[in-house]
Amino acid sequence: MNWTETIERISGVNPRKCMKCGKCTATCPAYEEMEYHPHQFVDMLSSGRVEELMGSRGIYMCLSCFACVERCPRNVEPAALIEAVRTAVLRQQGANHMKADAVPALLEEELPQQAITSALRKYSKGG
Amino acid sequence: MKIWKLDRLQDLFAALAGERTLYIPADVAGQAKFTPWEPGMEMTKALNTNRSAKDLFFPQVEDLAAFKITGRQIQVEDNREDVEDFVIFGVRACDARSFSILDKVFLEEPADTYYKNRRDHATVMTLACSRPEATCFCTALGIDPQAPGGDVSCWVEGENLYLQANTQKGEALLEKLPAMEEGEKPQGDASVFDRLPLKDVDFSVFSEKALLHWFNSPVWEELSRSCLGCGSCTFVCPTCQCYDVKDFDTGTKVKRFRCWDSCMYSDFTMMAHGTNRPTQKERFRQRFMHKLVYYPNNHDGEIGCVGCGRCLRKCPISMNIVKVAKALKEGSV
Amino acid sequence: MQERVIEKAAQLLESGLCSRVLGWKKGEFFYDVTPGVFTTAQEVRNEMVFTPFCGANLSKYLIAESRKEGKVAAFLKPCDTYSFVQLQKEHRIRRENVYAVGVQCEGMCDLDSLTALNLTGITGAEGLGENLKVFTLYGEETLSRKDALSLRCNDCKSKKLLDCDEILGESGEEQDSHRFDQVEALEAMTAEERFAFWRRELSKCIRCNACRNVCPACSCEKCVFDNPNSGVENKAAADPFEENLFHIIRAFHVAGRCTDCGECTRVCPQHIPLHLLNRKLIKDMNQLYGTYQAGADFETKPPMLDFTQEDPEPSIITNGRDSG
Amino acid sequence: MPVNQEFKPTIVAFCCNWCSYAGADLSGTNRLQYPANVKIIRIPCSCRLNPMFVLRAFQRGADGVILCGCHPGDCHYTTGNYYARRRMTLLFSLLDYLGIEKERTRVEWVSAAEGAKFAATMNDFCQTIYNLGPNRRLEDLRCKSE
Amino acid sequence: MQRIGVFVCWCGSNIAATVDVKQVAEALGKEPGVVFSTDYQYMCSQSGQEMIQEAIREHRLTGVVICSCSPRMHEATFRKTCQKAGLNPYMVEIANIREQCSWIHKDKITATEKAVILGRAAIAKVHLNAPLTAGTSPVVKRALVIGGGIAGIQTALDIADAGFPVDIVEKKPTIGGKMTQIDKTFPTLDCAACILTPKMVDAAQNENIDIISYAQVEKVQGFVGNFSVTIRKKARYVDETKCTGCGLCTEKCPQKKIPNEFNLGLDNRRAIYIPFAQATPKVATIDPNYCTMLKTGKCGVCSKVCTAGAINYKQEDEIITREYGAIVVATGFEPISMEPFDEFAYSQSPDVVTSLELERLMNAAGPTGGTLLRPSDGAHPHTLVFVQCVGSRCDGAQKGKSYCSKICCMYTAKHAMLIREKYPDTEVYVFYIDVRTPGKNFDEFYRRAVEEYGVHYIKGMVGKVTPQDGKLKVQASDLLGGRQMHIDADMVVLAAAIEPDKSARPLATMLTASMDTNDFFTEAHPKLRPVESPTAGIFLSGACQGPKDIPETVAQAGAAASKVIGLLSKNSLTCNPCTAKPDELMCNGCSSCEKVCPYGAITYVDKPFRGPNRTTLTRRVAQVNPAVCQGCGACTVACPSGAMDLQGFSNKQILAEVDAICR
Repeated sequence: MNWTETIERISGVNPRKCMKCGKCTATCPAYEEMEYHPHQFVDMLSSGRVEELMGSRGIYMCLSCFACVERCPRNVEPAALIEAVRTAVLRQQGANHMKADAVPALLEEELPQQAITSALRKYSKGG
Repeated sequence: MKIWKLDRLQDLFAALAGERTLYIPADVAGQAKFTPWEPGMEMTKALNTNRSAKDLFFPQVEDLAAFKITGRQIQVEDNREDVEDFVIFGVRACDARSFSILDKVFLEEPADTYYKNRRDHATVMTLACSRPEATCFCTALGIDPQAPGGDVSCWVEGENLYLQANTQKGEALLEKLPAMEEGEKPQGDASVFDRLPLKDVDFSVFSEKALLHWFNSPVWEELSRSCLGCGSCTFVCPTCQCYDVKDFDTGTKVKRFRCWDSCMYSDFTMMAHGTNRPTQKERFRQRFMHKLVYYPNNHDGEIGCVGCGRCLRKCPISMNIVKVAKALKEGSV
Repeated sequence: MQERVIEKAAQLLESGLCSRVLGWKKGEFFYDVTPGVFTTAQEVRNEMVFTPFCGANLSKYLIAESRKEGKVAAFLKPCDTYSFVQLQKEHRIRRENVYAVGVQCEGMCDLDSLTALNLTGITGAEGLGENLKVFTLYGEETLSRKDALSLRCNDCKSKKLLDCDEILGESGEEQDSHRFDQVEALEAMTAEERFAFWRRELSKCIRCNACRNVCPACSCEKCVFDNPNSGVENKAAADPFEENLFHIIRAFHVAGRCTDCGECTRVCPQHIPLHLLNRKLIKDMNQLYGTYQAGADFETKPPMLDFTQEDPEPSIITNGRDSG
Repeated sequence: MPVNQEFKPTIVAFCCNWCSYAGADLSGTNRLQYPANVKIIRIPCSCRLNPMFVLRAFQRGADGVILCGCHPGDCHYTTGNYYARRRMTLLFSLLDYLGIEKERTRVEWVSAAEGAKFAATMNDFCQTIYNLGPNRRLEDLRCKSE
Repeated sequence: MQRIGVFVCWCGSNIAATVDVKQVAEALGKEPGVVFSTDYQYMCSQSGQEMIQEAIREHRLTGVVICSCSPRMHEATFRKTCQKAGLNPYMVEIANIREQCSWIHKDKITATEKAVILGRAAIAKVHLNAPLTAGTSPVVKRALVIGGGIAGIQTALDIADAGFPVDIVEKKPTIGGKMTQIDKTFPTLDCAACILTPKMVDAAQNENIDIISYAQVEKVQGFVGNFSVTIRKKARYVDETKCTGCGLCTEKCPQKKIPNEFNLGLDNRRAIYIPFAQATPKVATIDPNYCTMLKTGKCGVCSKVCTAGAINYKQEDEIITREYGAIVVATGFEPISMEPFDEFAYSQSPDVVTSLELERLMNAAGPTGGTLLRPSDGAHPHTLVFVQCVGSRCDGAQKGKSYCSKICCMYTAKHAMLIREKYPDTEVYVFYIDVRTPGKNFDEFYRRAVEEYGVHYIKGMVGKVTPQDGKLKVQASDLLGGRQMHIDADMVVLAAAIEPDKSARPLATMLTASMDTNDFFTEAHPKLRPVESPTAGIFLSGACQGPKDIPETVAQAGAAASKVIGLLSKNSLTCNPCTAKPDELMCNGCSSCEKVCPYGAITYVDKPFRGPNRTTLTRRVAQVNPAVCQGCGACTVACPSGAMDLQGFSNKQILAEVDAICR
């Protein structure tokens, strides 16, 4: 499994568009919590260091506020990248955590169906 | 008179096509057309073909000669191919009459050898009409649709096809066919011909007055006004016989061919000084004057129209020889 | 409607507003109506008609008529008005010399559609409304006008009357027609099948030029096929290639200018579905460069005289579909 | 390039004077080979190509016709190739609609600096025409004799 | 029938090694119309050329085919050769048997065969060639400069110095442009006004220069050498010939609260105003949107105080139509709107300013008299943050511009340096993505800002600015330091991207000059013809063609001027004879050709023609102006009747080539 490719594909992020201005990092409200910062996510993707990123705690600190996406002058979308890295980590863990068959049992009146769908997407391997 | 069973018509075609090409009016791409017969090919249900039978003697395009150029040498090649005998079956009385009109043009000395060649090798089998179209007016021109002429005349009556040879060529053809029963054709009902709406169009007036009377008629201006100047009347007409001679440079040769032309076209008989019929009025007048006045003047009063009615059906704006003849007679539009 | 047309025409002449009227003149039969120019109200009352057989598009006559002295009144059906606008767009008609009277149209019939219903020996007909009573040498028959509609009127694109000085009846709406169905059916064939189809059709062509001469888009002073200096001049197709050539070039020359009035197919003595060539180009242009209807307005730039930087490459054709 | 003894295709390449003709020259300068079946006709701009010329080439025995012009946006006359692009798209579509093999026609944008692309394009196009075989559907038999 | 001579060149072994030149000459000698055919080692050599000339005379040749290298190489040479021998130069065709034959084929038989075919095609074409004569058109010896900024002024001065009259059309009441608003210039730090205003005065006093201020170009007709331009000179309600520029009216006008454009709205002006002290022409202008007299008919204060009697409330726009031989576009630039970048709080705090606003805040003639004060409270700022690349280098075009605005790095260094010099108690931070300083003494300048003036250059970007408690909270990244920074700033200065002036797009349409997607004018060639538009007779000066600093602008202005002078110094222009030509007898007047002509070379006239039967028909027919037509041929294909043909590449000629090749 080539994680770099997978992540590029899932996120749709093209790290080569980044001009390393750091505006994402400048704008990030969770900066202090992370060991890697938005511009570094992009840089690590382009230099093939995603597995380091996947092992980082910081990726769970991202609030998905999308400020970086909004401000990025090059439309690189670091937040989408992090989202993809998280998904990749789940897939890396191996077995499917959720199967389509299990969905009916999980349906609850209160639960938005969208949540189930996105959970299934996130917790299944193939994607 | 010989009798052939209609349900064995295909056998007759097979016999006719045995030694030569047989053309029958058949539907091709939805259009009735004289077509080389092949086993199984049926006659069209249409009264007449879309284009006239003249195509078989005077095709739309015909190679005349070629000039081969090698370096600075020019060599003339006569590519005339030997025409083989052929038979046309199912020619209606109108088209059959058109052959005699064309003959007077093409076979008069000096004869058009290309045309003559085909005429000589053809045997014409005509077919009498029993269900005319409303646009038919051959009877107004002295043609009997029930006595169609040609080398062999044919009639359909009941279950039978009756055949009668009119010429030696026709007899020779019938002799080669399998033996047939002899018999007389029962008299059919011809009353429909008396109900034809155009049966009384008067074509006799054109010989009564001087050529210039018709030429200078004030009606041409009005009649020609809506004419589009296309050639559809000319090209479906069985008696139109004008052609243009053209050269085509293939790169290695120049091929000289002739192709139908229409006096309705703006570039018809174009000369160095330009055209001598500058507006559609003159071109339009030429076509009808030719059929109604010039041709009869040159050929003992015979009108250059056979009343097939094709132009009545095909003109995009429904202008036609009947309207013209009537208007000319009345002197106004 | 016939009475209204005749009355309007007579009135326009009597009032002196127009010196000529362009309309339809009755013929020998009910169906052989000829376009004609009338100069007196009497002529109009005696000879003018507006029947279900007035299919001829009168717009092209205005090229010549509008250049003459005085004003000409023209009775135009919806599809005629599209040609009328398109010709003005090409500066071919002098609008100031034309009084355009739009006539509501319920679709036109033609002899071919009657023949297709196995009627022969048709001597006449009656009926200006929904039904048509047809007389033949062999009896009579009543049929619905709808069944006798000409091919093109079944695919009517619009009943809008454009740029008229006056309207008789009502200007309608653009129609939800299926005019591209046949084109799509052809596109779905393999290249061999299409080739066979078109060879069969185009080999019927006798180069009578009826399609060209009736076409309002083909209004050239001199057609390239009549011009010895054009390099493609020819009078008759001496080879199947020339059958193709004429129709390809013609379709191409009217591309973006053809209003899809259907006259070409109506007048073809050999019944070649020529409109399928024009419609193919219309369909392509609509799909590739945005919907465009020639003659619908005066402003929009025709697609063949326009471009965008994002236009698709020709490779979408040349490596697009399978060649079959 | 496979040599087919039987079939020697004729290929006409219309090249605009400013980009593609210069690109063809460059491929010559760099000695990049492409089949001699390709003959180039110089036109000022790709927009000079009349559909008539394409049809004429087929009539006279061409087996493939290719138009090369400046890349969109680089036209010497600023907009010519945009018109050419529309015209050729529609022409090719119409030919395809008539059942003519669409691979026989092509448009390729070749700049004055793309000698290699010119040669590669011609090699590829020739190969396509070899595979297609002779033009039968749009030929004029009169031009084929002798 | 032509008498054609064929000359096959060996080009040493370049052709002869793979093409059997003798065989080619022999084969082509047999072609119809060929009366002479030969081969030679180097046709382009002196003796080769003489051989051609001799053959022309001896064999009375009417056409010449040269089988040699690419026409791009020697077509001009051989045309000249033949012309000297009395043959029309356009009766020469080249068959390219080197680049497109001998050099790409290895097999001699194949290459020879192909060379013969290429030769035949050229012969086929020459058969149909017609002698062409290049026409001439006179040149109006006057130039128009559109835009009166430093680019326009410099161009006009240079043209005027060469002795040609030149008009400057400026849409504002005064010339001077953006440079008048700038305080100091990099990299020398001299005062902008000190170097610009003398030029403005020069322009005003130059006999050859006519400044048409407060005016706009309305319509452009004609072509290179012969433009006719309609200019609308807006009513300023002050007689320019009477106004002395004393300024009394501008002090007395009761309408005081009008945002002053010159100071970018940082202070106010009156309804009657002179934009700044050195305005040229120095005359007052009434702003009709605010003048009470013009709006209500009551007031008239200015008229009463004006001793020169220059006020004229009834003045109307004046339409001026003049002829020009050349037009220079110098419409300049403007900073983009900061609206899409609200993370920098530009709309929320007056203390966030653009760099151009900062120029005014530091200028002695500015609203603060040259003392840097915070716009919000007039306090002295201690911490300043500069943000680079605001709206420049953006992906796509949704928010900003894809290009680098080029001048920001340098002016920001200048600002930082000036502030640190004047107010040593300040901290100045510059957030940058890259610092781009190519240019003479530019990098040295930037290094001085860092090394001598202690400006904090931080690689990184500002993420957001939040106004809070009278401060601007700046959150930024320091990429090299690996930290997120939080600065409490007093002022934030945004280096806004620059874009072409809004008036450029409609002007381009009038001029039929092409533009890129960013609305910068396109040059005829990006490297070799940088100051000319592809449309002949239109020249480009300054930032209308792309972002530029002052030295570059002035250099380009001079270059444009020299091109104009080159053009105006000619009495007439020789046209390319390979132009489109309509056959009027076949023209339908449908306007198809006009719609595709990129040069506006086609017009229509109603013309009488002889009709049938001695009638006269008037028809609308196309006419091509050969001086404007560049010969692309787009019209020839758009024309449905084939009335339009291209000389030198006619339908027949191309078809003949096709035939010869496919034979």
